[in-house]
Amino acid sequence: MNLAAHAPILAVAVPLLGAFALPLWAKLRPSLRDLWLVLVAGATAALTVLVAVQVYTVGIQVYTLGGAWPLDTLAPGGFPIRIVLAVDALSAFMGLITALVAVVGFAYAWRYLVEDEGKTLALTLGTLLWAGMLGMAFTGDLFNLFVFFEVTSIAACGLVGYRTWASRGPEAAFKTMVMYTVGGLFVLLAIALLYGEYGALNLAYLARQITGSVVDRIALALLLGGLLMKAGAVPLHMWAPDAYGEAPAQAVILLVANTQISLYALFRVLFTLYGGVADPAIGWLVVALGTLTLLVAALMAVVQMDLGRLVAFGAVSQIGYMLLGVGVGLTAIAARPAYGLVAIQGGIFHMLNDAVAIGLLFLAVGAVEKAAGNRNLANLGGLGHDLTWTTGFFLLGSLALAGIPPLNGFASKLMIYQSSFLLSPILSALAILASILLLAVFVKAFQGAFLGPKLSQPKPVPVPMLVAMGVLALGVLALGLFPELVVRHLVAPAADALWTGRDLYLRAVLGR
Amino acid sequence: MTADQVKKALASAVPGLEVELRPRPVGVRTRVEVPELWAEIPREGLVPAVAALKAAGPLHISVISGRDTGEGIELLYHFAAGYGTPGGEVTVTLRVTVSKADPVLPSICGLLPGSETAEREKIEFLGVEFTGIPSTAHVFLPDDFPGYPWRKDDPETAKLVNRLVEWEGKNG
Amino acid sequence: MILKTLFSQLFTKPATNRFPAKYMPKSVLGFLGKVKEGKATLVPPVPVPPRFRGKIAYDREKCIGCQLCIRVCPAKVIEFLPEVKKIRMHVARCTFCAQCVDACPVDALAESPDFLLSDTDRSSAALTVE
Amino acid sequence: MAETQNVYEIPIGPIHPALKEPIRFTFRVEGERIRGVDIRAGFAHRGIEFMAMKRNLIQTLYLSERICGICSISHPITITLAVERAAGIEVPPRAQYLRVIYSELERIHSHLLWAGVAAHELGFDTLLHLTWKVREQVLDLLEELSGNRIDYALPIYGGVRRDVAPEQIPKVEAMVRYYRGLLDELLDAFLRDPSVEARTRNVGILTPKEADSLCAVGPTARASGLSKDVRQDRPYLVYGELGVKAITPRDYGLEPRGDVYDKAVVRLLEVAQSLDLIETCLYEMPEGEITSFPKIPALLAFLKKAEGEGLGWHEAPRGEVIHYIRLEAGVEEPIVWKVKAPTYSNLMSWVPMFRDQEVADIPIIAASIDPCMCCMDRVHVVRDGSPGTVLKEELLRLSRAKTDRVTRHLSPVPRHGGGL
Amino acid sequence: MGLSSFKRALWVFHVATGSCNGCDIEIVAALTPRYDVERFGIKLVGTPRHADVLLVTGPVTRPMAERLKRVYDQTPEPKAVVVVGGCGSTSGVFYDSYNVVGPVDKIVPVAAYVPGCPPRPEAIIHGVVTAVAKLEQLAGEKR
Amino acid sequence: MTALHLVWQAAAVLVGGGLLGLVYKGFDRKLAARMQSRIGPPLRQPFLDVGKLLVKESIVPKDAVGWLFKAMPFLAVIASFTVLLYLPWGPFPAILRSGGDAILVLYLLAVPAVAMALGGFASGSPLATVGAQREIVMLMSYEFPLAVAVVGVVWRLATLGGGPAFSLGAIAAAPLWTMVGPLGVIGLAILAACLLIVTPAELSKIPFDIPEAETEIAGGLMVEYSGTYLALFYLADAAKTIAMAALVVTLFAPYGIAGLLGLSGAGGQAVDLLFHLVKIFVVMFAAVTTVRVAMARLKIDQVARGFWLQITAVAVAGLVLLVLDRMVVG
Ligand code: SF4
Ligand code: SF4
Ligand code: SF4
Ligand code: SF4
Ligand code: SF4
Ligand code: SF4
Ligand code: SF4
Ligand code: SF4
Repeated sequence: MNLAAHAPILAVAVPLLGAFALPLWAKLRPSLRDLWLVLVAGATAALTVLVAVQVYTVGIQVYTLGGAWPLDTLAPGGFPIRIVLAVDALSAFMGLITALVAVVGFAYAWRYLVEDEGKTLALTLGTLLWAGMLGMAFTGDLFNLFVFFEVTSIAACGLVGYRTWASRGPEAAFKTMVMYTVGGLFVLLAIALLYGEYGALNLAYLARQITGSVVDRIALALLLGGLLMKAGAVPLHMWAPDAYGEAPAQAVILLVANTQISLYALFRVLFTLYGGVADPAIGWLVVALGTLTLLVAALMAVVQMDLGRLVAFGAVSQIGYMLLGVGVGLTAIAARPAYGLVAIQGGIFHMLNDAVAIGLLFLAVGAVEKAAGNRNLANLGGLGHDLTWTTGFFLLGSLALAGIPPLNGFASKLMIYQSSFLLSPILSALAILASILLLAVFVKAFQGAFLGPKLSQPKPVPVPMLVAMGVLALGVLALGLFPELVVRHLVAPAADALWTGRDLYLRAVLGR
Repeated sequence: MTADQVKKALASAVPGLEVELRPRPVGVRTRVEVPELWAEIPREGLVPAVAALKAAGPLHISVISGRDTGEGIELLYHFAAGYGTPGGEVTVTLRVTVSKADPVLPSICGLLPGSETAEREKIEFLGVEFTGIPSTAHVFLPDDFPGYPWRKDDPETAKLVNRLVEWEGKNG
Repeated sequence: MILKTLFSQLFTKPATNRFPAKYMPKSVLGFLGKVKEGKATLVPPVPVPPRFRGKIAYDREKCIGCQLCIRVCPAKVIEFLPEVKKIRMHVARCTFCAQCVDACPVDALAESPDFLLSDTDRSSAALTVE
Repeated sequence: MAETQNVYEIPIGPIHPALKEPIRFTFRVEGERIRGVDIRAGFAHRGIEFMAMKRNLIQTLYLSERICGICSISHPITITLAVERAAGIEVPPRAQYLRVIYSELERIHSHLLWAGVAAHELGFDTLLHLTWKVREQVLDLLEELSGNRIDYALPIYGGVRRDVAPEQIPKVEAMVRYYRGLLDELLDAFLRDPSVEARTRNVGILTPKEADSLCAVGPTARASGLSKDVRQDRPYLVYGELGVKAITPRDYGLEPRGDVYDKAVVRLLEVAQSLDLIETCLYEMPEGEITSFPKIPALLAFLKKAEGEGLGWHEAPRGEVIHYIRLEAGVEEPIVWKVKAPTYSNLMSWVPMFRDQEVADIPIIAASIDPCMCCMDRVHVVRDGSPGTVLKEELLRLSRAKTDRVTRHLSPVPRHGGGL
Repeated sequence: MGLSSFKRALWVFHVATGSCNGCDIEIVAALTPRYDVERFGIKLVGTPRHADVLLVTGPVTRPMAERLKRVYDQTPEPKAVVVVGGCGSTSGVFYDSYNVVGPVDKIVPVAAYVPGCPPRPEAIIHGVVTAVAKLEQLAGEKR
Repeated sequence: MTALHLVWQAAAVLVGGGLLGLVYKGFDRKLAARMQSRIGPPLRQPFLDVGKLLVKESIVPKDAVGWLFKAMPFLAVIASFTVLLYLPWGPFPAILRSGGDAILVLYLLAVPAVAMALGGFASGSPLATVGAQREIVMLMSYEFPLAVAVVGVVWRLATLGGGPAFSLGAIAAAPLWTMVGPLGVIGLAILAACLLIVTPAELSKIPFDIPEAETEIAGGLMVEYSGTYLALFYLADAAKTIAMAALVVTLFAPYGIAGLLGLSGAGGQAVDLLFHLVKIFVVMFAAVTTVRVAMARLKIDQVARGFWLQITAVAVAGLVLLVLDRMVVG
């Protein structure tokens, strides 16, 4: 069996199956569980990288499970479960993000989670979530997209709510569940509509067929709604701060990646599925939602007193930037491809930057909570005297998130500003404003927690947590210092995949 | 307000009170006499007297002076009755003496909130007490100041005095 | 409008008196040396009026040792020298009220226009009048 | 943060760069608003009344001058009035006029000084420079007349120590002319400047009722519309016949609000009033002696024999000064000397003035009564009594709350806007 | 650089330790147009941390003594104290008070005294110059 | 351009910019003094001040988070000097150029403010904390009008097809005033005015010196800084002043006069550079010196409200005019 050929499906299957085996190992011995996790995570990460390398060097990878050919799914009465994977540069890019986040998260969790507080469950759910995300990124058909969507939903809600002793955990999980379920229903409904119309679920096939009829539009609206809900875009963001606030830190960064995967799915739908019937109005809608998201979330961050919630709003705000970038691309790409492409690249690049920077922040918040015992800004202060590294990481993350050069946030935001202002100068002004607001908020929060006179003696932060944060911090610096390399080699192909690469994708899947 | 009005008010409040008028001539071309009233008043009479003064017209307390007479503590309440009447203010001084054994007076802050600083000052400098004063915190001296500087029988304050004259004692 | 005032002042001579020099010299001692040699000039302070109450001048010869000045001095400036029946003034203590001048029956004391009295030692010879 | 905000205490004082004496405020602050204040003076307390009990009256006179260098005429004049009353000394007419002239010169210098300091508290240093530049003129004249720029050593029991010599009269006239010419520019700079108005209007309000019940004096009371002025109400020297009228914002055509702005109005108009008084006195002043005791030994002997008690009062630039003195025969020292400075009366007016104001307004409100002590600029974190008890966390939290308030102000979303 | 720029950029912090305001207002007057000490690079600052020179006025009352000491300690080296006014130099008229513990040189080392009550602004300038001259002399001796 | 060449030029700009900043500070103080009828310090006073601060003891207070406290002055200096590298200098293009240098400059200008705020926070003193809070609120207040002004100009230029987007070089090369219609001219004028109002705020000068308000919080942010660290902030402020004024000039008055005078070659460049410096000086004099001597300090919420409501409205109005102009003129 050719590993490379099967890598896409293995990348999804290994964590999926690995996750289910985790509790069994844990029953025997926690250390065995940890070993197993290392194996699973290592294998998954390696597989993801392998897929990415293949995609970036060779081209789109198509894989069909349960059939010889993607379109077989059309054949009635065939094998009922048929998983079609179609991995292009964007999918691979997303896969890399999830791998990074998951590996860092697990490393962090090693000493962050407490054994008798559901550590096994958390790790299991995390692995499951990872699997779901990879599935969403790699899948080539709508129904599987929905299935993986649900997998991530369940895993995510579990992660938010498993700490039943935290009074607000289950509540937040419930809230999240409601939103996810509604989102899932939207998506399912859309799929049903499309299936009803075209009798197919394969993305590429549908993309060829799609006419832009009224039903198509309704389906699009439903997809938009469902995926935006999951991505946590304003005004459907209400679950996010609660969820981020209640889930353990390593899970939060997975949740963040999950919102990005949902965005990915949205972009897939918008460009690949509906690319042929693209309508600037949709682009404008995305732009408007993006601007709204980045601004409102930044403003809401201003009033937070809980460090976790504050960072959460920062995270929501970043979703806005991605939407803005890609939305501008969607609007402009037909008329002015050069700018459109920059915009899309900006949006996609920002996903990576966001994952790194906000991930760093969430991990730092987790460290604070671990060390000081709480996250309320009113009760924190002076941690910088002892937690030197965490202090530095939080500051670095804040500055990166706010887009202070030469950190990574700036690189991608700049691309977004540069392109969005052509659509309307006020857009970039607002985007800059939101960044500055975030900067102010984060600096304020930073001082509240870390500076000032020492209030109490915090516990030291375990080394593995510091290492995990250190990796992300290095990412912040590296991505900020050498954005060109990253854009050229990783982001540009991913962005191309959405627009210029659309035909390639269709042909790769459909064979013509 | 005229001196007579004030006198009447005082007399009605404290029956039998002797009020001395000490007219004060002022001016060069047109001499006028500014009325100054002085009265010695028992401490029970203080509050009624102030109330009567207040009822008679706008009342202002300038300050409370005080001294250690040896046997007791004498406080002088300096008021301006008819405050803010052009040319028509009457200066009223009420003299209250309390014994050192029982240096307690009623506070007049209830009637005249502006007297708080003056009363508080007397607490720290003369060691008297006021019943009903809103705050007894020191104004000028540290809270832990050991003595009462204006008392003659206060050894503590004298101990704090440094005679800062560098040449003294060097020569003759 | 204040801007008018400001701009007009921009173009008029400043109200500043340049005592003792326009700017701080590179070396104060050097500057003072130059002044002594006549190579530089010291800008005088704003002139004091005729009866300025500066350092008290003492005419030892006239003094009869009556100690009246000591009685009125509020600041314990004046020390009596009983052996010689003269006084010594510790100028650093002085409030320059010139009450001693008024009190002295024989005009042994007088106001002087001298007011640049700074010193690094408060009981230096310059600040002791005998 | 919840709406049930804690009330914090911030103590402020007592050292600060600009000028004046130290004092300490303890503010009770809720969020960003001041809810109450406690005031501690005494950092500059030198026990002057105590020291006086060990000094003869002439020495005491110069001690009184050093109660405060700004009112270095007011306190000496008041103590001389009290002693003269107690000892039964007549003051020659010319000396009475001269005392008025000196007092009014002091008022001019003091009010200009205040204007500059107030401007400085507002961060408007140019106005500080401008007013203090023109203030030099009156200081020059005072130096000319008294022999010193500050601490004039002019009043003496029984009269004054120095006359206005004929050759000095043109200088006085020149000064009066100078300030008359400048008055409009000064009013312009202070009262018609939008940035000054933005910082002073409706800030630190003292209502007439509060001013009355708290016994406020001087411009502080007059800015609230109370027509109170010792010179007008309780004549002394020759003020009775000079027809002094208390100045309120009404004289500027404004309904008094008792805010900082009104206090500036009153003080600036009083400069003009003082100019008029000086001019009148200069021309009406009769020739004659300037003191009833030209010889100091005679004065000392007389005072030693004197017996009695007396009050002296005076409208200092900041308001009513009153001294009580008691003399006994055969004793050179005063038996009792009680000094009441205007700030003493105005201290309590701060309480309503600070209430519900913002922390940023503290300096200008404190300065508005022209205190002789106002160390608010250094936030001094000391709990009552025990210097050094650090309450920094509280202050930190407070300042955070402040930012929150300001930003919340800006933010269109309610707090906890994230609820489902 | 050293002393040469140090003395031409003196930043001063004013500490009132129970003065009568006389000296304090003359210090402010020294800043204003007639005297304008900014000519010499002298600047009044709001915190002892920025200060090179402490201008101390007043006879040092009991509560201010400890604070004066603290301000002195907070001031970074090199620094100099200039006492403005007779009462700060010697306690002046306040020589027998229960609340005065001065004069200033009892609490912190003093580089120059400016007698006067209050000294004219020019005398204050002269005082600062005297302090500078003293520094120069010391530096010269060291060399 | 060789790397060596680049280094040489960068060094020239950095050193020149720093010196120039101090010289301008000297002028600022001198002229302010003259307006206040004083002689004022000698022009070289800022140099003396910095020299003095460098020989002073640099204290790190007990309550401070030491490394942050020490690092922030350096960050402020680096950021404000980096701005200088991205600005065109009259006839000479910027040393560093990249597509988005206008935005980069916007951000870099915010960095010293953030550094100061962080330094203030890190010093652990309540006064500094209050000052830093105020600095942050200020930053939030003025940044939007600033962004609108810069973005507006850049956008209009891009719509007219001038050069790469967000490039200061392109803006400097193509003064907009003559390219837009009458509406555009009004819009530009409004944006220029907004930028002039933002300038003193960005530089924390009166009436916006709230974070340092000496009479309120005794130096605020800077209370605990001394010696070398203070000198670094001082330098950063000097460089930032230049940078801000140069930004205004570049955006709104990038004209040279060599052409008018019929000069070319090295002489023309020299004249233009000089003229550029003069323009910077004029901006600084108008927006910083004059304003700071003619106004009282405002309160933080007055400033916040003013910028968020009035100034933002005005700036947006200017932008709208530019947009309208685009519709009319194309
Ligand atoms: S001038 Fe005054 S203080 Fe000085 S010695 Fe004479 S009496 Fe004493
Ligand atoms: S008063 Fe005159 S004569 Fe008498 S001791 Fe003094 S100086 Fe000598
Ligand atoms: S006047 Fe009275 S209260 Fe004031 S300092 Fe002197 S003794 Fe103290
Ligand atoms: S405020 Fe005035 S009266 Fe009170 S201590 Fe100071 S100088 Fe004396
Ligand atoms: S009111 Fe103030 S300035 Fe006037 S004498 Fe009293 S303490 Fe001095
Ligand atoms: S109150 Fe302010 S101005 Fe007055 S002495 Fe204190 S610090 Fe200085
Ligand atoms: S330590 Fe206290 S007394 Fe000293 S300057 Fe600071 S705030 Fe003032
Ligand atoms: S030296 Fe004189 S003027 Fe100066 S503070 Fe002391 S008493 Fe006042």
